[in-house]
Amino acid sequence: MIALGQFLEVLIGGLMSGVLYSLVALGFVLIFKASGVFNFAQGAMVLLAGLALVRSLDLLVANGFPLWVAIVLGIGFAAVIMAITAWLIERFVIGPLVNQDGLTLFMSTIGVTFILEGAAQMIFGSGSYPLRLFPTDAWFLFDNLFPGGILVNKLDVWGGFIAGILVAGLAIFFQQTKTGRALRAVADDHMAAQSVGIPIGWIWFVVWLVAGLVALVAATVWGTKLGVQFSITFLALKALPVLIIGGLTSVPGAIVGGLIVGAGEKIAEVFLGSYIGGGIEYWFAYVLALAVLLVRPQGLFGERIIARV
Amino acid sequence: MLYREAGQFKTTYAEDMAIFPIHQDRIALAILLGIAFIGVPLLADFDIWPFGSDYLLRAILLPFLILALAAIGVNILVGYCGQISLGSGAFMAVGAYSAYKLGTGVHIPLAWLGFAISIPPLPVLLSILLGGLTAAVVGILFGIPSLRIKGLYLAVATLAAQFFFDWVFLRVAWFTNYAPSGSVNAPTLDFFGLNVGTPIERYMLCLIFVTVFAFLAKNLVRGNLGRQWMAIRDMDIAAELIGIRPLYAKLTAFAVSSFIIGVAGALWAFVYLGSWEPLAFSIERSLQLLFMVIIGGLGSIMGSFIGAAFILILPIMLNLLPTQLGVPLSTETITHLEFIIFGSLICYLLIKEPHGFARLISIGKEKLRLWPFPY
Amino acid sequence: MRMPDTSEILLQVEGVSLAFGGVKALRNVSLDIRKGEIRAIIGPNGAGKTSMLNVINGFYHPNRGAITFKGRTRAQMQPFEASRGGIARTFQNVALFKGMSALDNIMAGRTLKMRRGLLWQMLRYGPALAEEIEHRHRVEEIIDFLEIEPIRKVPVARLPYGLQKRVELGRALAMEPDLLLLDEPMAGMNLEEKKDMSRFILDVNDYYGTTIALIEHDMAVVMDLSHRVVVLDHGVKIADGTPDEVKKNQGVIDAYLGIAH
Amino acid sequence: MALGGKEARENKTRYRKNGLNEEESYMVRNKLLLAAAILSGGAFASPAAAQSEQFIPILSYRTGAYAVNGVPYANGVADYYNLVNERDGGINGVKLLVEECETGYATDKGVECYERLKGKGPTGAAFFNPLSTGITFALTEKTTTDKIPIITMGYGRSDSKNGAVFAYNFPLLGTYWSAADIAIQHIAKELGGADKLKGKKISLLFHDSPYGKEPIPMLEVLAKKHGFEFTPIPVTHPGVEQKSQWLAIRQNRPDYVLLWGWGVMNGTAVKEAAAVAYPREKMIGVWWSGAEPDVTPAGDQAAGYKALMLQHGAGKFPVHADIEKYVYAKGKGLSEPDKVGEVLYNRGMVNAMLGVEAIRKAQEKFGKKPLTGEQVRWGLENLNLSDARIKELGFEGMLKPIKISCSDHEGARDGRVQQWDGKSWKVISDWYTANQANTEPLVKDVSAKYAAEKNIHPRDCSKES
Repeated sequence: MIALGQFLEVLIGGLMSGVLYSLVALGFVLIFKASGVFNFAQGAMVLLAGLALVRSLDLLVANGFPLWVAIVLGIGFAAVIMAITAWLIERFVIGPLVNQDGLTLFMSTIGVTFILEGAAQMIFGSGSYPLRLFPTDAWFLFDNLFPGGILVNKLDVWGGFIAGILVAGLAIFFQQTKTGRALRAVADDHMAAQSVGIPIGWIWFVVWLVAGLVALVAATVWGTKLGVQFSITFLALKALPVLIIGGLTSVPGAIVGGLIVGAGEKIAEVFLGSYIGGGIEYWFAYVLALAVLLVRPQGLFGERIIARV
Repeated sequence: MLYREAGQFKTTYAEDMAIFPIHQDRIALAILLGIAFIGVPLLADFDIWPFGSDYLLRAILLPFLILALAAIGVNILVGYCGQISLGSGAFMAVGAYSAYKLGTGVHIPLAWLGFAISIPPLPVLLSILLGGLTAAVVGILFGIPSLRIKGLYLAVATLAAQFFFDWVFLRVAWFTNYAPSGSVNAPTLDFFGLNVGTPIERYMLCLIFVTVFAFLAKNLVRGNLGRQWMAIRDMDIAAELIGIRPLYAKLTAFAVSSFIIGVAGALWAFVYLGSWEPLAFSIERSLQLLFMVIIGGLGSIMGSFIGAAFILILPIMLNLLPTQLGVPLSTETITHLEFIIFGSLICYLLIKEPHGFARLISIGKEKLRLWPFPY
Repeated sequence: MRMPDTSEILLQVEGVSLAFGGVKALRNVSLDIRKGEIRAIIGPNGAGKTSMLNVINGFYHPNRGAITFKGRTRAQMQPFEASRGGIARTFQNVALFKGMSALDNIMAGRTLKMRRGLLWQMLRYGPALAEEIEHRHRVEEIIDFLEIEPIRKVPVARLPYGLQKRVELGRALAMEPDLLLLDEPMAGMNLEEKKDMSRFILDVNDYYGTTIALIEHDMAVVMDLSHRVVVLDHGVKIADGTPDEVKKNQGVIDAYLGIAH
Repeated sequence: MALGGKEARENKTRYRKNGLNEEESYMVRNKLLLAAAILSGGAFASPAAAQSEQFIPILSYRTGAYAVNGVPYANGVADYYNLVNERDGGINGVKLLVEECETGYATDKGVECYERLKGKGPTGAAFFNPLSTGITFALTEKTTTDKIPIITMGYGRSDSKNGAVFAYNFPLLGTYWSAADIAIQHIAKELGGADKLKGKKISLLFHDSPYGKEPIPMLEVLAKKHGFEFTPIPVTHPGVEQKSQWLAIRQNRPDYVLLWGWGVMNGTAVKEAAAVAYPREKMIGVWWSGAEPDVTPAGDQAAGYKALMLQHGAGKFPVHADIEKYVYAKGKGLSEPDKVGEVLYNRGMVNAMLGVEAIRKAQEKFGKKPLTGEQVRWGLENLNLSDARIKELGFEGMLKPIKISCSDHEGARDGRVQQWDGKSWKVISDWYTANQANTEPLVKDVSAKYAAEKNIHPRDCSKES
């Protein structure tokens, strides 16, 4: 039974870390859906949000605020920072670049990445700042069935829980609110939306803000996992295969993609890695994504591309 | 009045199809090549400023030339054929490591077949070119998905190549001749008995490579194959219906591009770094190259040079500027500022001229042609 | 107007049906195109005209039916087969290569005729240069013919619509096709431009003997230019014959007047 | 710098009197000159004022993924040079001129920094200290050509211990091979004897780069010798995701896990270990995985985690009093004051001190003036710090005597083990000395291979003075 127990453990662990990737991937999807921008800066936004949160939190606690007040104020502060960032990006980068092709927009977000990384570290510091919002120890389930039990990290469970709330929240936002509906209209057709009087600049600001808030949520989880520090930006690269497996435009796709990538790469690493030298999860997700795209060039949940003449 | 083509009549199509049909452009190019091939070595030989130290040669010109070569390769694929690739770093690595293996001797023991494949160490020039060829083969392999996957999806898919090869050269000890650290040293740069060692020799070597390849690439892109690539880029469906085979066009673009990038990778490893590890060809390198072709100008050989110069030199200048001006800033702040300013300039340029410096120059030329009239 | 010399059939489409999901674009349509004629395909919007051209040059693959081209029958065409076999095409919404000059666009049409490999092209010397010049001569003839000499080096994206259509025709002509498919060659043109384009079409048919199949909305033009007309409506062929025959066909009149069926 | 602010400003005032045109032309020229000067880097350097200064470059990384560890180290280095200038007025009156260059832990930027700084000052750079194994590999050949020593204290190429082949490399105080040997010695001691190693499982969780790979051949040798089962487990740069590695460890249950990490990888490893309930007491980090930033993010979960010490640990010693008095009291310190005395800060100081002492040694032979890299190399090779001298320098308790020679560029190979108790590092072991019988064959072997590859004829060390 050891083998089965271990397999289940790796599978569960993989699915859970996949959800954590999805948290980052969700931000990508939102922005791509609404403005066709492939936002490379999502990782840098997670860093910025995390740094704003953890630094204000530390400052408030040091000044004698009770922890819960500090957390509320800290999150509020970070949200304001993300709003300012969203406004600046919309106003000075994405707005002026409207109607450029995807590659140019993509490269501009790499430019934004540089700016955010520089600015975030200049303002908030370039150290490693511990953040402890969630428990990080583990449960050992079914230890009567499997020797040692099946390990489940509490942080992962929190991550999954938060991702669930986030997806539900986004669904409500898109379906029920006026802004959300306007957003979907913009996503379908910029020009048409503009012609019926939807203020496109405002909508894009909202999208970047929402993506910024998703980044903040991701930062609370990942910051607890890693400490808030520069390396958090590398998550962007972890989220990319999740994104294209799921399809660039699909919120559920981001979650499913995350699950596939997480489970796939952990299982591959643990059970195949040792035979070929280890470290294969470094590329496994990408090769998996490539394989998926060969079968479905638009990702699992992406909109089908129909060629016309 | 300097830049006028009036009065320059072409009497044959051959003349009209020359690489620089306008007289003034030819003069400018001749001057540039003169400076590069004769001026720089002379100045460096007599230690005349700014060549008093090796810095300009070794830390600016050498990487500039090699990255410009790589940028030409990337431009063929991305700029001319429209296939976005984020895997250029990997193709550089393939070029570098295959050249390294060929330059130090290949030995593949095939014990179960009862024999071994042994190739003695090849001359450096040959191993660099064969390194490029290996990169071309790998490029073709990773280009096959482009027949189905398009645009940004393809871009992310090419990252598979990037990460896979990062891993291969880290993990498969055979490629590094079982060096304990995984860091390898280039063989001696011996070209037909001539040992290329000093900075100026290295510069000349790279200059020759870049000039030859730029010339060949320019010929390709203005010939039939180049038109096929651009046709695929601009409208692949229409291209297919006029008899262009997407398979052939895309895969030749991948092959030629990867070949040039592979050669650049081998030069980067052998001539610039001398000793390297896979991190030298990481995703950052791929993004840097992509920046070069976009800022320089997609679909322009000259743009590759301008882009390489801009992306390579700008951060160094930004980093040096405060010290030179005597502004008291900490290294940390300077670097953060460098990031912010670099990022802002990138965004500014993309907004101001999404088609890159090459377009700016052609607009400039047009204005010059009309000068002194505004239109 | 010159009538085609032969009644030899160049292309025959038999019982072709094409569906996208639930939408039936073509239903059991048969038609033939004779060598040397100008054949028009007309019909109201959504009749399946463009789909028919797409089937002929292999961009769409029909669900049923057969296509006979130059004596060979197959269930479907492949784009490369079509282009190699001498079918050229222009598009409803100009499908030029926007980043290239007019000259390069037309030169691209010569792709199939150019033989020199990568290495020769890289050197652009000897045979490669000779080939390039030879084809440039041919292309310049077409440029002269279409009267677009002044714009040959202009990127096509900067050209007005009418000229773009002309360049596109030039690109198709550069393929020296046996069968030229024109999808609304005169859409969006003013009278002057339409006259020019009509002249070009007739001249092509006259001088080069190229067989032409065209889709057009302007009835006057269609009736003047074409030898035979086929009428499609909702994916079904409702009439086929000379312009005069078609004009009198009750079904056609109904279809154009929008009478329910 | 020739175009230093003051000179330029004076010129400007002079021109201003002559009206606007010249002002403008001056501006244009100035801009051009500035651009050229920046491009030519050091070419313009060394105005008269700096004639009597010894130039020392610092290659640091205060940004990027490894800044967390790079910052305290760079602060320690810079503060110590500052101390030498402030307290002693330089080395025998020769002031130190220091310039930092940010490498971001990237090899190509490191090479650029090297080229930028190697020619500065009246005599060029005294030595380089890149704090990156990757950059060390890339610079090794260049520094030999340029005759500038490269000090890699506690890191770099392990084979460069052999000074006969690597004349310009100085992996002072201990290479990774020494570190591996010390770690295994400590494990043997905990187990109650080297014979107890037989059949044990020891895993190495390493940063997948030249840095992390260096100890592998040594550990393989030791595994064969002692009969333990050795498993290397790579973690990809930068090491944010280690779940699968730790799930594998949980199933494999190795008796010990050696940690060869840097930056975020260290803290993540400790946290993941806690998550899979792997006992932290059974984890031993190398001396680059044993500083405060590596354990504080994990909080209480890190308690029990052990790491090697590159001789010194955290804490304040007599020299720190001087630093506070001469540097921080004058507001010239770079670090946050409460971080003075942290492990990596102290390591930076030790590193800077050894360089300074090497220059002092070289001055004995070449005179009290700025020295070239080649001369400093001699000083390094003949560096001999006794207990008494170490005490004099205020490093007593941080360092044991060190004596460098042509055949031994390491100079000392001693280490201890420390343990994190949740609040601070506590020394828990006696001194170990790496067993040269284990390391030396590998050093000979690998350095000979390098010499053959590069056509280097090893020096005959018996003939070196």
